[in-house]
Amino acid sequence: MRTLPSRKPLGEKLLSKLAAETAAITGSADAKTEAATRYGRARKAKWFEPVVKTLCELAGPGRRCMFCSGSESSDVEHYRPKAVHPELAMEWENYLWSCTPCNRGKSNRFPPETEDGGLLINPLDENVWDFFFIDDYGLLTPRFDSEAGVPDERAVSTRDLLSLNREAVHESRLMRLRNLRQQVTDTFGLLKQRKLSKGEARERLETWKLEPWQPDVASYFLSGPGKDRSPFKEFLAAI
Amino acid sequence: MRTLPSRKPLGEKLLSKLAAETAAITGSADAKTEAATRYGRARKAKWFEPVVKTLCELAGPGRRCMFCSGSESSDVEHYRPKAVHPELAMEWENYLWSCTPCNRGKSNRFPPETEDGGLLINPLDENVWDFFFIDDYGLLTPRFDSEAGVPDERAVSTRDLLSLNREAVHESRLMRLRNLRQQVTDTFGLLKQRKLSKGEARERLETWKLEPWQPDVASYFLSGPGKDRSPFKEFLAAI
Amino acid sequence: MYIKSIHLENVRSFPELQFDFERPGGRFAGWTVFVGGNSSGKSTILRSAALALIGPEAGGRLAGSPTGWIQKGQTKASVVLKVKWDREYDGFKQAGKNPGDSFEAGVRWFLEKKTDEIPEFKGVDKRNANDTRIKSAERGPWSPNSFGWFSAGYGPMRRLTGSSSEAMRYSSSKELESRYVTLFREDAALSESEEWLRRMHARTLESSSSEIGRMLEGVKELLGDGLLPHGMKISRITVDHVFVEDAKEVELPMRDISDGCRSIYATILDLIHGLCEVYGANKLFERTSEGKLVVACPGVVIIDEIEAHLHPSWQRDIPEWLKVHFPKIQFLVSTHSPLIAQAADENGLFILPLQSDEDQVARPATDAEYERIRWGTAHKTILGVAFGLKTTRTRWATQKLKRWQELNAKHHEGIRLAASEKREFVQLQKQMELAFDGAPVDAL
Amino acid sequence: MYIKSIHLENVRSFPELQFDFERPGGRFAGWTVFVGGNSSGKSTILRSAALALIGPEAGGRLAGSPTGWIQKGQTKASVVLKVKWDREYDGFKQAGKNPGDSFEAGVRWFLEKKTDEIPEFKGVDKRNANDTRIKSAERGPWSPNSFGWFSAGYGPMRRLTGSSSEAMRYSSSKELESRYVTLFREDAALSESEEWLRRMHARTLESSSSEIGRMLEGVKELLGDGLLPHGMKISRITVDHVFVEDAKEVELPMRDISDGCRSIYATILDLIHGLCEVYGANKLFERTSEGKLVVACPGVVIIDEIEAHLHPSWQRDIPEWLKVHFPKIQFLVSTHSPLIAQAADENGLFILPLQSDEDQVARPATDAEYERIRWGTAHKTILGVAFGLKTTRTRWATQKLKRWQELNAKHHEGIRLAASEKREFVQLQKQMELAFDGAPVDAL
Repeated sequence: MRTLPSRKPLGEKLLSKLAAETAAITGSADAKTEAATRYGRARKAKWFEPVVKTLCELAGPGRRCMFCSGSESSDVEHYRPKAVHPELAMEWENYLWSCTPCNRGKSNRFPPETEDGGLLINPLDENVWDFFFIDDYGLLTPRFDSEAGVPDERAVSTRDLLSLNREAVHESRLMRLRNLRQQVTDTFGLLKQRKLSKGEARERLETWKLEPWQPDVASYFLSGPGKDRSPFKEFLAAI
Repeated sequence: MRTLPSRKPLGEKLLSKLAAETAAITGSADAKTEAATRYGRARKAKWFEPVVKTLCELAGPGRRCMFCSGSESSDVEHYRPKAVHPELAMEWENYLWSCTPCNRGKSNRFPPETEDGGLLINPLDENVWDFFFIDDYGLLTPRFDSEAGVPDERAVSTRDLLSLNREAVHESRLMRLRNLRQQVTDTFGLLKQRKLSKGEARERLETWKLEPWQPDVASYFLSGPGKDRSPFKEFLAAI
Repeated sequence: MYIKSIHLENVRSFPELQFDFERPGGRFAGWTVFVGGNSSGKSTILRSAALALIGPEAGGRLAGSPTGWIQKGQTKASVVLKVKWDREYDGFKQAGKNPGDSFEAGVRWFLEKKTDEIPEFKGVDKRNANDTRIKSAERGPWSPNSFGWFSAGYGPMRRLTGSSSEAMRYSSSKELESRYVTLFREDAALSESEEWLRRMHARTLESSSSEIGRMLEGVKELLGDGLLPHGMKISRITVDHVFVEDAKEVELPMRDISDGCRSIYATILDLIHGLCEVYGANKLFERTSEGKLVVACPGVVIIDEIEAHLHPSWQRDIPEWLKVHFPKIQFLVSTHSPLIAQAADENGLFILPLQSDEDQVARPATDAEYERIRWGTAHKTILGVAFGLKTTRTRWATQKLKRWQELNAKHHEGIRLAASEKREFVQLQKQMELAFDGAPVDAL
Repeated sequence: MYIKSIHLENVRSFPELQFDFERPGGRFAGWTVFVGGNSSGKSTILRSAALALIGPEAGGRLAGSPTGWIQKGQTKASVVLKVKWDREYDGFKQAGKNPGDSFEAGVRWFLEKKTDEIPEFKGVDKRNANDTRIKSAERGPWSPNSFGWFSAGYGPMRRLTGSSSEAMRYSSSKELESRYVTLFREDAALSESEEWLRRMHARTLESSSSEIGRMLEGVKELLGDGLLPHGMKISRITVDHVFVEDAKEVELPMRDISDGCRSIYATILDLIHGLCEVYGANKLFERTSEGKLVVACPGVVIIDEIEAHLHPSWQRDIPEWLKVHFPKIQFLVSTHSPLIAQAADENGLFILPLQSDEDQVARPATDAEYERIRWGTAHKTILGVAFGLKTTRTRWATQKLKRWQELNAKHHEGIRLAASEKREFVQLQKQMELAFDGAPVDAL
């Protein structure tokens, strides 16, 4: 998970095309099958490409999965499954960008009874750092809900449904964290010795933010609440 | 493998103590058993500690294995096995510092017929970069013997006997290489932009050389023939 | 012969499945692997292939009751193979036009009436343009009297001793099914082959046949060529025992060596025995240009859970050994081991999803997946698409990591930990260092 | 009862071996694992423990010929266990003073004369200060009529059907050896327990015994509690079959489910059956404070190659399942799987070196090694001291890496590559990127 730009509006033309598809689905006798067919066809169609493109732009450099920020090949994902909500199969607001393992973890288990999305945090439309932080070992950790006296339930179920700390992703996240920590430490050292100007340090900061490798780490420690952690805190205060 | 400082002479007292042990071994009816007993006893004795200490100093920071430069716990190693050469069990010139996997790979297979050490390169008393280089993927590679038209035989047998590219060590070496390459590139960038003075870059260089993580990488690329490879070459030329 | 492709319809958990086994360059020999979870249908595919290779008659005797093969709710099921044959090795019986390069061999199950309980089990009817039945399979691989057509199948429990009396009947028969007993019956052992070796030895005593003598020497040389660990090899064959000796020259009867070694010996001996019966002792061995003795006869060998009883280092090496020593055999194997899967040859890796994974269907690995697996480490393979483990840590360790997250989340939020929590927190932190700081992941 | 320690002298490949199984805090229950290569002696240790647990009489019948147990060149061998007993569960027969906390139970082999071929097999004589024989073992675990003393042992081939007629004799006997047949005889199956379940069911039909009925319900609940994949559970027991149903409500007779599932079912059913016979149906189940049904009886359970036929994800989870559902059992298992080894409880990991590794002796893992393994990934475990693989890549990939080194060395030295070498070099370079650039090792 990471902070993503807010969902851009699609162009009029695209939206009305999507709306027409949705109308055809909801008007059909077997909406579920219709949704699968129409979405399948659209996914291969030329007119749908700008939808994918816009989604990928939201995902940022490297088109990393919006859930785990991992590198496995990703695709358009329905936040609310089209098998349960055929009326949302062609709905822009229902699209995310996710990798196969996350998609699989979710699709079979996202239960219809939680129609409000209760079990699953939406990385594009919610503020993920209200729910998670990244610890010193690179584990994406559900925040503690002081009032309830337990870790945030939605965060816990999201972590567990999608296995957001699965071995492959976690090892990668931990390495990025160590790497980034070292880069920040080095740069901060130079800054203190006045080898680098603040502007130059800020330039470096921007480069790190755009690095496509596990962008959740940069998002948390350079732009998110992780700015409070050493050595990021000291470095960011200085520039 | 890496370049090590040349073998220091031990103090007079220690040498004569070792010589006395050797005399006792060679004078014994069952030299092999005597060697095992006396070496075993010595290894635990206080008087032997400076021997170990001197050897560890030669191994450098982190006391990494002289063969694979890996981190597994290491111990005194007889270049020529004491079971084959009991007369060398207490001989300073026969000591190396090596990890358990290297020791095991060697001890069972170092064949007595190669008494000249033919099959095994001695990292302390030979110039290892005459025999090996480290490639872009972190593989410790036997050099090609142009005259013979084949890779250097001793290097090949050394690599294979000790499994110098075994998965655990190789993964570590590859990561160190990638890490070092990035640090050099970053520093070189700063140097070119005159953010760092040459002196300061040289200071950094010294730090990297002392870093105890897979020191074979720093040894090859910062002090050895790897100085000819990008980006090390350009960096080193500039400072 | 080789299997070019397999097509299942309504067989057990597979509504439909079509796998092509041809490798680039038109080859078939080598290592073809099926991976998937428990109950994903690996054995179903292997057994289906076996039934279509030996036909409805032998297959019917072997498989026992035909119930359960048809998918729930359906009335018929079928397996059809495309079989590629080899003019040098395979022969047809009876009059008839021989097929071209390849032909179909298939079996099917069907319920005559919907209310029937027990399906019929028959061959698949194949007709030409004149509506005449094509009998290539009957005249070739299904015929007990045709020459060639070697194939064999081994189940996951491959042992040397103790068939049940019923299983005994099958394995000592001369019919086609004798080479498939263990694939279908867990009560069968592979004892025949050790007996065969001893009988062959006895025969050389009776009349010093140089052909048999050479064959026995060949068997010893082959099995001694780095198959077993510790330099183990067959040291002696007597009328009563086959003896095995290790590098330290300790000699044991074959029945007394360890499970893994015995199981591998039993399987490979049975394979040689079968090939010898089909192609003759004379045609069995060949020496490569490097002087290595190999068995250069073609055929299909099916092995369910090839890795059983083997240490990981042996799991890693056994596929290579088999490929080198049986260079013309098409091995179709199933496995739970990433080390076995990594040895798959090109176009030889098939992934079966779990039954519970409804979105997924059985499919060949993509080229990119295959390349990643064959070049990769077991770590990547086991976490990757073919095995799909989320973690290789124990549930205990995973729970501890979650507990760490819980306590750390509290701490992170600035909430004071109770004294006992504090102790646990400190302890866990130490262990986190251990779990994540060691070589080789970060090596610092 | 539990095994506190085992001491072997001259047994097969072990000149001497002493393992203590006590965990910190004086516990014994949980997961104790032996790892080592093929022929490293894992089965020898497990079988030795079994023989000393059931004594020379039952052991002699089970082990068959006593030849081969004495180490080459020696004239005697022995296994001695320290057995800890439990006043609540274990009882002694006949008059005599009961031992304290624990006592010794041992068996030995010896040659009367050096020239003898076949050794005698007897119990180890233990005498007190007055030179009177101490008969604790005879009056306790070795007595077929004493109460308690549960133990059982399973070999690597655990199947549901088809014992040879000879093996049948053992497994259906009421003697101690019936619970160890598969550990010693690969021709034995675990069919008894399914029969037992059906017999119990029939009994409830005859006279609706609520005790047996409750027991059967307990068995179903226990086996349905996440043991098998896909939510499989026992759905029905009839006089003829035990039926298993998966999450999709497809029902199959237990004999028709896949190998891994069947083998696990067979083993655990046999375990419950044995515990029920020893402690009685009433004492079998207990409910934990969380409402989980568990079998809370103590005893020793030996399993050779527990991972057989299981997918890696199941290998990872099965030890935990067994520990949770049999919380008082001391499991002694051998394995070739890092995932199984990682589940070892404290002081429960023993490493057997390869026979060819002469410098090494069988030993417990050090604390540091153990901590690293229990917290670690399978990758670290398999490359580490317990398994010792140098690489998990195939030999093919390893050879390719070496070939790359060769060509690259030539290139490095400035020697012109031939055109064919050049092509190979370029191709290999691409594949090197694939082998070393992917996630998760470097993730870039």
